[in-house]
Amino acid sequence: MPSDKVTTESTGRRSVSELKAAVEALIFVSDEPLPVRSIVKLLGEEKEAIESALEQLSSEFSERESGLQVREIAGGWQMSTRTEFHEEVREFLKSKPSAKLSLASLETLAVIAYKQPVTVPEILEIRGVQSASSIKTLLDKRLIISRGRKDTVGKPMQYGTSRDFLIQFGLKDLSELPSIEDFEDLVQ
Amino acid sequence: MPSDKVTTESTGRRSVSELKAAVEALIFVSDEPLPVRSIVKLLGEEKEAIESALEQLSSEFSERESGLQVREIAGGWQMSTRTEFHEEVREFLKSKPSAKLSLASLETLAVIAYKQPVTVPEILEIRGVQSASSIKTLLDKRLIISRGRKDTVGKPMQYGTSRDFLIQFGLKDLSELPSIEDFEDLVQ
Amino acid sequence: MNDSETKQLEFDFKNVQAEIVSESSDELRLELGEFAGPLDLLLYLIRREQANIFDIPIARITDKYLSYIKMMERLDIAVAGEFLVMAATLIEIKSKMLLPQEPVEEGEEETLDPRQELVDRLLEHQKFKLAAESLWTRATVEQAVFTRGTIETDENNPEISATVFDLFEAFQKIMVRHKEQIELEIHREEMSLAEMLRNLKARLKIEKRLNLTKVFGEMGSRRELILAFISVLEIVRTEAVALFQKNTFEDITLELVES
Repeated sequence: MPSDKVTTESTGRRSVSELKAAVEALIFVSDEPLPVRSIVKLLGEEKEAIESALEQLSSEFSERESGLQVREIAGGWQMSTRTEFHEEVREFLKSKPSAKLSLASLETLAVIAYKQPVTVPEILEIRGVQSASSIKTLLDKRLIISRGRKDTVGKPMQYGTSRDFLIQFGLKDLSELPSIEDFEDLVQ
Repeated sequence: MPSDKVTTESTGRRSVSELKAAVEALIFVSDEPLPVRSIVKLLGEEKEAIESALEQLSSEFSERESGLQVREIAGGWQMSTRTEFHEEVREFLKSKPSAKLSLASLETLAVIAYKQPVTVPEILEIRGVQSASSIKTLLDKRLIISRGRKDTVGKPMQYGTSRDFLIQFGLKDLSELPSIEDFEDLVQ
Repeated sequence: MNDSETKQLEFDFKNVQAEIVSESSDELRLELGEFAGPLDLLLYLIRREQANIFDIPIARITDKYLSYIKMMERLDIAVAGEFLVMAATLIEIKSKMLLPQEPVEEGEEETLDPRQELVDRLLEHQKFKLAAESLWTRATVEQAVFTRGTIETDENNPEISATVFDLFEAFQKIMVRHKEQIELEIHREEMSLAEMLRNLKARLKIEKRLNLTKVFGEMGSRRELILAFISVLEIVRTEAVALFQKNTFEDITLELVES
């Protein structure tokens, strides 16, 4: 851990190590992935200093083989357990792996994720089947949200993925999804 | 941090460093201070090994001047922010995004959004409960605004949704609110 | 078709096709769910016939497809409209393929293969099936990650962060409630409020404690339910009683306070 001995004082009131600790405390208490801009606003430090504190914190957690990890997800930073300990944690929380989505819903979600904003008829075109109940399920699970209406006949509602989608699928942002073209090579 | 290089293997299946990480993950996910005996039962390791892992974890957190602390409290072990950062943490908790609404406020907002302009007696009529405090909340959060007085007995104030409402709910205009038609296909 | 939602994704993705199970040589069972649409059935048939997706033997595949649909009808499975639309498409392509190819003249564009559009759709569909697979993998990994438990500083708040759909749902619920109330006013009959109030007061005297969830559950009609509710409010207002609720969403108990 050479980090905080080498780097110089942050631009704000806090030393690098203080800043790291403050950031750690905030990420810990936050229920949701915490965006950098919220931390900037809250601590009144430079964005760069905070980003560097976050990066350092994250690599320190992984270097010391902690049971926890600090990572960027859904446009914010989050502290969570590492996957290695899922058995112990699951047993402790007595949680079953949460109900997974049906194949139909997953397919519908994939179409929405890659084609957003997308309307119900457009989803039908790709999937070849009505997807109403899947869309309802995805809305209920807050994985998708409405994205306004499309300016065509009937002004159909358009759908896109939500922030919860990013969180549940462990994505920093949509650009982290493999490109749909990558799947082309795999198709026969 | 001499800890895990010097100490010997734990008695159980896990190495000291694995045990420490597992214990860290468990304390992290626990809602309440976690008693040693629960950890013993869960991990199937010796009580002494677990106690020593906890002690080590705790001193490591304080040695590296983390924003968090691991300590024994109320008969169990708990992870929490260090008191040094209580100001930042308190401020953060206060500053939480204002898009959160109680169910009562959400209902009131729904009535206003779909029935605007609407008066307090009309909202009472529809919701069946007094909505005064919800209306105050919604006004405070600038989600609704007054829309002048209705020309009936008592000239009650009428309310409608604000521009902030559109922004917070990601709507271009009110016509983008979901309608019954959007759901006809989705409901069953 | 709602059943497909409850079927959990616990099987090997790679082997998933439209669930067509052969029970004997000619008796086949076709399980229909949202997943097994006409495109899935086509892909299955193409694979089974070991045909090339870029050069589909359209006559053979069409015959197979139609025989599946006939079989579904024979087994009294309601054939979804999409399957029939696809059947029509296949027949159309097949007939186009039978037309003699006009010789391609110099400088003239080659006529489009009648199968092209279908092939494009199949390829597109397959891409998304693979995308769904990769999402599934991601979700599985993420399910092994946990965030911290609730902490003291977090007042366990009843607040929810809302979307337009929550708004819509809230509105719909109110409207349903509202409608029921109006209907009630129209059907004013039978038991009066005074009677209900008397009944409940008497019961409270004897039982000392009333589980309101239970009491409300006993009510035969919405009207009675509302009367009971109003009566309880009246009792709370006028009698020496207290309302108890241990936890949010738990049953509420009405208790006589000894004076």
